[in-house]
Amino acid sequence: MTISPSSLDQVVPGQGAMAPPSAASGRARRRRLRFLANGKATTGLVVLAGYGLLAVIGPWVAPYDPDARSGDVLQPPSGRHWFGTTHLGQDILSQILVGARSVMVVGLIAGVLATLLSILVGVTAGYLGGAADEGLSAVSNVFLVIPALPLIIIVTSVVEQASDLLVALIIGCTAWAWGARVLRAQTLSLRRRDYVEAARATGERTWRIIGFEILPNLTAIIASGFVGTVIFAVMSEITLAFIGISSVSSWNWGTILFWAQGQQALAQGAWWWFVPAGLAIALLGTALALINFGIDEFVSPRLRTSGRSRIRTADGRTVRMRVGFTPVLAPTPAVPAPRDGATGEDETR
Amino acid sequence: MTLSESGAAPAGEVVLEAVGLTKHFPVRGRLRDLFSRTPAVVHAVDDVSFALRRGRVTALVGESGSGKSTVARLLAQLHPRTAGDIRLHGTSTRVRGGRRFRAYVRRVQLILQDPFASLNPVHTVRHHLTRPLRIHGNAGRGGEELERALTDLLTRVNLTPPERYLDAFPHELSGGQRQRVAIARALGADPEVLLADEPVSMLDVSIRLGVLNLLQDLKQRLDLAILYITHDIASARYFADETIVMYAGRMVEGGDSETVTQAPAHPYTRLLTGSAPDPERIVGAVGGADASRADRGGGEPPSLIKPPAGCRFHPRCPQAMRRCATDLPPRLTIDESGHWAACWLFDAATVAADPPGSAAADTDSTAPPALTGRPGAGEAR
Amino acid sequence: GDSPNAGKKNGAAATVLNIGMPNGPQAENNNPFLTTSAAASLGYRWQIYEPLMMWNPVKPAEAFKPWLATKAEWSADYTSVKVTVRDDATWSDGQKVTAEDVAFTYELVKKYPALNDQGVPYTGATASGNEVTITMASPQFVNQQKVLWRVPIVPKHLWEKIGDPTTDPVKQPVGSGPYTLKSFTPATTTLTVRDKGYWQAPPKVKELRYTSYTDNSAQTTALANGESEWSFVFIPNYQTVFVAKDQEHHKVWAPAILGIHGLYLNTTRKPFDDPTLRRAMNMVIDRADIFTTAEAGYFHPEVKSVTGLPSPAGDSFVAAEFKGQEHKVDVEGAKALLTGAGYKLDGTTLKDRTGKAVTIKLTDPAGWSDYQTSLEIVKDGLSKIGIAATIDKANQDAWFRNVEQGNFEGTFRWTEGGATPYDIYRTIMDGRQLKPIGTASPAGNFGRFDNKEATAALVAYANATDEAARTAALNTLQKVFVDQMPMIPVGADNIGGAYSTKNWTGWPDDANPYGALQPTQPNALDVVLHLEPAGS
Amino acid sequence: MRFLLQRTVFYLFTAWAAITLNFLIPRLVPGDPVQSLISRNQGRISADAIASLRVLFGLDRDQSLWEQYVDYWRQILHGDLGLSFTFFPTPVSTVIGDSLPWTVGLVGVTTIVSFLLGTALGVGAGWRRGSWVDGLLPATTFLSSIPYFWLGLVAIAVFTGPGSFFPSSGGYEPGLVPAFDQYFVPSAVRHSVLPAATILVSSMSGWILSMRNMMVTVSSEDYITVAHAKGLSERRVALGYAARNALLPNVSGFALSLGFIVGGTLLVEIVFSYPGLGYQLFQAVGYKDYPLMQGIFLIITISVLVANLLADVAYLLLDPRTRRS
Amino acid sequence: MSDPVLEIRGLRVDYGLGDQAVRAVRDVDLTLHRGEVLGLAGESGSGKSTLAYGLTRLLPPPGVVSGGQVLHHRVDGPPVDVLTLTPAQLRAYRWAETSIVFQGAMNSLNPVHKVSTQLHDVIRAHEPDSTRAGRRARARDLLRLVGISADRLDSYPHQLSGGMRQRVMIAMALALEPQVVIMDEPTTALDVVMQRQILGQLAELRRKLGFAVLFITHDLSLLVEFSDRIAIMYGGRIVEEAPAAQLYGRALHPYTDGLLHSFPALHGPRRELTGIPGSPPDLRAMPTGCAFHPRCPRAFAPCVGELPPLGPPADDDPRRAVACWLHPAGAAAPGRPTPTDHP
Ligand SMILES: Nc1ncnc2c1ncn2[C@@H]1O[C@H](COP(=O)(O)OP(=O)(O)OP(=O)(O)O)[C@@H](O)[C@H]1O
Ligand SMILES: Nc1ncnc2c1ncn2[C@@H]1O[C@H](COP(=O)(O)OP(=O)(O)OP(=O)(O)O)[C@@H](O)[C@H]1O
Ligand SMILES: [Mg+2]
Ligand SMILES: [Mg+2]
Ligand code: NI
Repeated sequence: MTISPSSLDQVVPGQGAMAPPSAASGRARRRRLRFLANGKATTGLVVLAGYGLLAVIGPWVAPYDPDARSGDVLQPPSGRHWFGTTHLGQDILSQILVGARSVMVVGLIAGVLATLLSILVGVTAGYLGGAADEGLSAVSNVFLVIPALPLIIIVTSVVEQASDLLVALIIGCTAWAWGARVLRAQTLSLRRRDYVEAARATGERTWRIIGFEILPNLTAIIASGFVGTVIFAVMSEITLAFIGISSVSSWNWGTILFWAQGQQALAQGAWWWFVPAGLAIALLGTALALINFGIDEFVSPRLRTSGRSRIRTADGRTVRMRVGFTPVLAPTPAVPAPRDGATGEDETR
Repeated sequence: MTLSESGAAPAGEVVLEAVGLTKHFPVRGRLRDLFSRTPAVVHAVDDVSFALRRGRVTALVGESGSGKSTVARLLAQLHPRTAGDIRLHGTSTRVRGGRRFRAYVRRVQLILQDPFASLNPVHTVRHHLTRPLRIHGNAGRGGEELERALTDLLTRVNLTPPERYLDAFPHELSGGQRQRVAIARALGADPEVLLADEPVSMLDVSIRLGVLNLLQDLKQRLDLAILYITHDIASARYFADETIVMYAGRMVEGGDSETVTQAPAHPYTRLLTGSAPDPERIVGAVGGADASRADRGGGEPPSLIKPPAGCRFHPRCPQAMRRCATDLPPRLTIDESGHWAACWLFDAATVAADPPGSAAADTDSTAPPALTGRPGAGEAR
Repeated sequence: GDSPNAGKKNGAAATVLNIGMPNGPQAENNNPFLTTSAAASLGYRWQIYEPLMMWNPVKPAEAFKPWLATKAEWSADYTSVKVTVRDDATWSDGQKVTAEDVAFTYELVKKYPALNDQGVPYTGATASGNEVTITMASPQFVNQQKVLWRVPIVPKHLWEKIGDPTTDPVKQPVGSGPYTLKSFTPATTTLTVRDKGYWQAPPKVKELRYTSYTDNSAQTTALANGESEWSFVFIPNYQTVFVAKDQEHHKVWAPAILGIHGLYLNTTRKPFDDPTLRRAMNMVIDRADIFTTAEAGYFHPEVKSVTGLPSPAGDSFVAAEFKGQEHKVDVEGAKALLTGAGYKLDGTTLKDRTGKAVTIKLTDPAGWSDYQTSLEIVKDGLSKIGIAATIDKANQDAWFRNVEQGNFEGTFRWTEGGATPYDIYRTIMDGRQLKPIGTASPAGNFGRFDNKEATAALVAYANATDEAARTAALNTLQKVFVDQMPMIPVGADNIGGAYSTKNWTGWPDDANPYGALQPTQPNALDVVLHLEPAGS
Repeated sequence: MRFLLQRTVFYLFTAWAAITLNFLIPRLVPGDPVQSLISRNQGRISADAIASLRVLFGLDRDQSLWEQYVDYWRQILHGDLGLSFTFFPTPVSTVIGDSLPWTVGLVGVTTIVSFLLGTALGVGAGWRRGSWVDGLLPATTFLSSIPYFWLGLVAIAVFTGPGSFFPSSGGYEPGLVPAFDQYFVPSAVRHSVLPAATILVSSMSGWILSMRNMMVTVSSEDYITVAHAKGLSERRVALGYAARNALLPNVSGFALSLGFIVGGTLLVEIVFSYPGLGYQLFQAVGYKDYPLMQGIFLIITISVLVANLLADVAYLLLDPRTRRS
Repeated sequence: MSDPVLEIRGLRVDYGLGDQAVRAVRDVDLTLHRGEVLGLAGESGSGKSTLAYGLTRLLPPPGVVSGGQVLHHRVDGPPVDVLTLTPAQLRAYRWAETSIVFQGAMNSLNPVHKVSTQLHDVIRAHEPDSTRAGRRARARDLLRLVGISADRLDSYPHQLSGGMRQRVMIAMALALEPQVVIMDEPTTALDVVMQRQILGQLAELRRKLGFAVLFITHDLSLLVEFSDRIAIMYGGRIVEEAPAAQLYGRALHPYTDGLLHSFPALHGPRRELTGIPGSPPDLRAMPTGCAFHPRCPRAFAPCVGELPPLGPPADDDPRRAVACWLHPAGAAAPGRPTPTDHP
């Protein structure tokens, strides 16, 4: 047993330390909470929660009806209209607030759907192997090959009235292939793991093996896949609205940008029309990416920043934790005359 | 803790039997293999036959990659076999999944080789032990009975107090503890046969002894049939009733443990016993390691994709005869106790026709330069 | 060096005119008959190929100006026209333009329906001497410009060798116009002026550069920073975005033509089958607001006349009884009208005679932002008389299908345009196009307006042989339109453009509206011929 | 080799399925190219013209879906992609040929640069965790979360304008003819700077992140510790050992992204009016230009598949372990 | 006894910092003499590997060396303290003076580089002016030294068997003829035949080249056979140290004694195996006094309260050392005042 377990595909919680079993439950709890100790993840979660809140209460807190026209045409941000107004005098803040729901709904539904599909296809293919694998891999390859955005454009144009839900479904149905591929590869490597074999030898049923032995070990990949799909879905929805394709009647941030672009807001100098929606999207994306960091570092012990990477030693030096050059903390005493044999220093610490 | 003498245990009823068991793994060929007729395979296990009896421990020893684990997995029906038969109480079984597979694994349980890999890192000990109990209907009714069954299992493998371990995750356990959880899991199914694949290879000697004592105890109390796979021949001597030696996918020698380890017949077994570290040998010798003791390894293990014809050991065998290179030696009985070896040396006619060692490889050219040979260390005893 | 780009400096003033269109990358195709060709899409086909006569859509009632033909004489029933081909024109390869060429061109269009992009039912064209007689299956009074102004005349000696003129990209176009093709790239087409042989005084512009920008905003940016000197594109807030960038030189001129945009109402849906309700709705829709807010104050010139005819193009057609009658927003009047007709305004909700609240679903494709804005304004207006409108941002294909099949309540859409108001009224009221709901009527009457009088008047107008009959028919049409309001007119199509006088002057404008200012119209040739270097 | 054969069959099957889908999907869409043409020219194409256009596009022939499918395959096998509707009668191959070089030039170069730069930064960030390069990560994540088009539009608003070095649109200066000369090349380069920067900024962080994670993972491998133990120079350990191995998983991602180059970065091309394939695809979808759509889909399909194959081969070459029999 | 080549004094190695730290190696003193094989054995998790990594400063985070000295005595020149070297000095020191063979050869060799590349790398790093041809010749010699034919130079690690890989690692460890070779369980994954083959070669090479070996394993029988001296670790400390034969003949520390009674012997009469009762100590919450006392069959009062120092037992061979109150050192005796605490 060496102390650095190593294999590329090992994304499972660490092993190596033989901690006292008595602390087991406490450690497990800590392990769960560790996710929150990660600053990046917490930031991401807080921001995401903010967006979630907006999605729920946005329409109520919006100061104006986002459609309502007013006399303040194309006004820069002011006390009355924090984010300014459109060429019709609509309040942009209200549009952003009201639009959050659609964005969140589409993002989450598409994310969930795509994740489920990718698990279904990828894990099944990877676990079953053989003809089923070849078939399912081919299907996901085909979906991978078809350019997603044009496909979404085409499919949304088939239906007359694309609701948020439908857009989410379409995005979800087209965005799973990559995840399925990754999951398949990972499942393939998990499938021959000894603990899966052991579960089989215990007599577990196939679905239980997939659901309880393999899936939990794919959490990191699934979670980051989910986050990735949500970002993709949000971007797709916004893009569809921006290029004027989707027939979603409700407000979303893409719609705002569509109007801004149609009215050439930037050329008109109406930066306030563009900037809030863009920043809202970027912030949402960043929040999701930060959560992604957190998940990675949470599940993969190697990515975890182990405490501080710089440490201050007793004599005031700063040393860095790094592979290959273990830091020496205590000041080394002056070199005593070399002696043969061992001495019995019996300090207790 | 004592490891009792066990050589005298009566031969029980045959529970599980391997007959001509063969496993070939297909391998990805190279460019040139495309044009050859036969697809390349690893001859992991060829024509292996033995029986596991109630209340007896059978040890399987041999070099790395000789197919020991594969035999265990075949017996547990984790791999489909290429040829041969597995008989449970005399009836041939071939199950791939489903109800019949579960019925089979209830009776035959496998402990996998690597205790660090065979427990799912995301599950607690409780989960690992509850599953076999539930699957095989030993969980009883209600939470209380289950709890009792769990406590019982842990107590049986000496993980006490049980509540300290029930909710631990595998990474919170030491190697020995993990191994014992794996054993407890196998016992949860209440099997008749235990296939234990190198259950102690990674542990230090004291922990190792604890695990072996546990198995010994189970064998005696529950009348289990145990297959004990190991590299540690000395432990096979102490722990197993019967020992089988494998080399390059084939069985080369078998018999009573004490006989096989103390009077090895097959040249490979002699090499093996001769190579095993033995402190008794040097005690009293002029301190330090004696390089001249290093036994000749006789080159590299053979390729299992293109195994040598005849006896698979012949390219390394110091006593090889011409026949060894062409004819596969059958099991040749050595004495009435059931000791046998698959080696032409024990065929009187062959030895008469062709003196042993006449076809042996030129050891000096294959052996590393710095070594001097000490052939057949085992013979001396 | 010998590179094609050698010596090419952008902005070498007074020799080059930069024309832009927001049409995306082009493929090399100079076939003047194909709407899909780069030549048509960017409009340079008219700089190479010329029509027989020049017509001014800004003043549609004006006489045609002779061009390749010196004279055109229609038969009384407008089923044939005899044109006299000018004898001093030559093709750019030096050959003379003859009546044979003209007859060949019309025969070509007749022979290949795919080339007949105006859909005129030609029956033949025969040349004799310098005269050509073109015959048509039906009276073409309303389509005169399609026959004389819209057909590019091509040289017979080259085109008779073309195997399939419907798929030939005509890589080396030879026409009678003042320019020849110099180079083509997907983004830019360059034409240079012919060195000799043009039948008029050659244009001052030595080189025309047609650049195709990918979209409106790119085109607008190019206009604003002077990269483009002439284009036709919708510029929101054009004062700020374009004109203000160079107050002195940047100009926009957007004259109306006889083609309008407005709110079609489905006259089969209750309660919109009631003309009173439709008239009341008309009274509350603020056309001026739509003009300034949705159309940036220029793009779809406001239709002021109650008859739906734009000004000034349609002025001469307005019936005496409606002369000077302009649309005004009149909420109180509308309320009175409705109350008088049995409607009840219940607080903020209008109830029809059966007591049902009047609501309307307005629909237009999501991407058409000016229409969408217009709908917002319509919605606002309707709410003033208690009609709750919802706006549906439809998918474009679905919208097309639904409008043609009559599956809508209200929608903003255009009418066809032409030389007379006939096309406008035909699109709105033609009983011949009346199809049941669910069956497509691509050519018009989307609102399923069923009025015998109007249909009869349309037939009479197209087939009349004298001016009096036409006037009578047109007056009937206007009266039916005003009474029934099957569609609420809002703005007219414009045939103008944005341009810069920095390097070139002489553009048509209100003071001198000698032609349309769209680079893709045949008038573009006339415009280029009018241009003078600035400051000269 | 059986492996290669198997892969080939697999790829052929995928190609068949994808091409068939490419054929089917556009046909499921309501509306037709004529209508789209009319809507593009609101009111300026008369209803009478519809008939002529239908004849022109050959839509008047009544063919069953199956006949069309057979025709389609016949055409593909003859290397004929048909005639584009939007640019009728220009062959689809010409349209693609006109725009492909632009996309490959812009997106190809930026993809490669983005990969190289991102990987280099990722190596730095992963090797020295907690250093300034590592600190860059949240910032790059933020940049990559901004929609392409928004970044592009803002870039246009901020950086272009009269007298600016950066042109706001197009692939080269109007009036120039594509040629390798001292007028055209600098112009093309100048026009590509902003779009390229946009793509670079938004795509690089992906590479940084994955490379960093791989570096961190690989850094704890035993052979890295051994490399340190051997006293190799920092550079050699970081590049020859850690980065070399960490690169492997990224290679297939890179190969795949090369395949997606052809699809272009649609929105960047739209925003910058860049004459590339992505823009054409967008137009084709909008105008129901089936032949062009199918043609572009075909090119994308083939290039993704080829890239996939390349990824397999590259892996085979770079990772000796997969070369094993 | 010959000169010391590596002197470890009071080495302390922790995982983590502050209260969370696991003190895996505690005040270890150990001396490796020129040319000897020093075996290190002990319980799983007693800190053997940590010691090996710590003294070469190769411990990955969160490992830190929290104190002590590792003195390396050069053949010429003054001793250096490895713990004070700068990274650059450390790089130059490593491999040239001390090389390491780890347990998993598969993981120790970079899978994507050829064996030759990896051999060349190490030579070039320390001898920048060596020529290509020179390096190649040296690499050939090295492989031949460990009994691998030179045509395997251009193989990738995965093309070699486990035993060959392990021998390649040994060849690489000897490439610069270092004074000290540290081996952490180099043969655990191999079968006994292969193990003997490799150790035989190693012994031969040591005789030729004269390097010293720190050999870590838990296979006691192997250790007894192969090493000159043996040190036994328990709970992060060395508890006993003695010449191999003496240790095997008579263990002083009860833990060592337990170990020796835990492994079965292949040859000779069957004997009783007694094992060690109880379970390993928790490094975060070590028992007071002698860490072994809760499991010790012979524990008595002082064992609970005070840590026994490691030293030559008063009543025995001075070459031995043991930390047990049963065998008090010459100077030390139970009841000695408590020593000073670390800050
Ligand atoms: N799934 C598999 N596919 C291909 N080859 C395999 C597979 N499993 C085992 N082998 C090969 O079969 C041979 C026997 O392997 P096995 O694991 O049974 O050996 P072993 O005797 O258990 O070795 P060890 O003592 O090292 O555990 C080896 O050459 C191995 O590479
Ligand atoms: N990253 C870590 N964090 C905390 N504790 C650790 C870590 N790595 C190792 N340890 C602990 O340090 C102690 C010493 O480990 P080490 O690997 O040195 O033991 P060892 O003597 O080599 O054991 P083995 O014989 O099993 O290899 C162990 O108890 C282990 O639990
Ligand atoms: Mg095994
Ligand atoms: Mg260790
Ligand atoms: Ni319009």
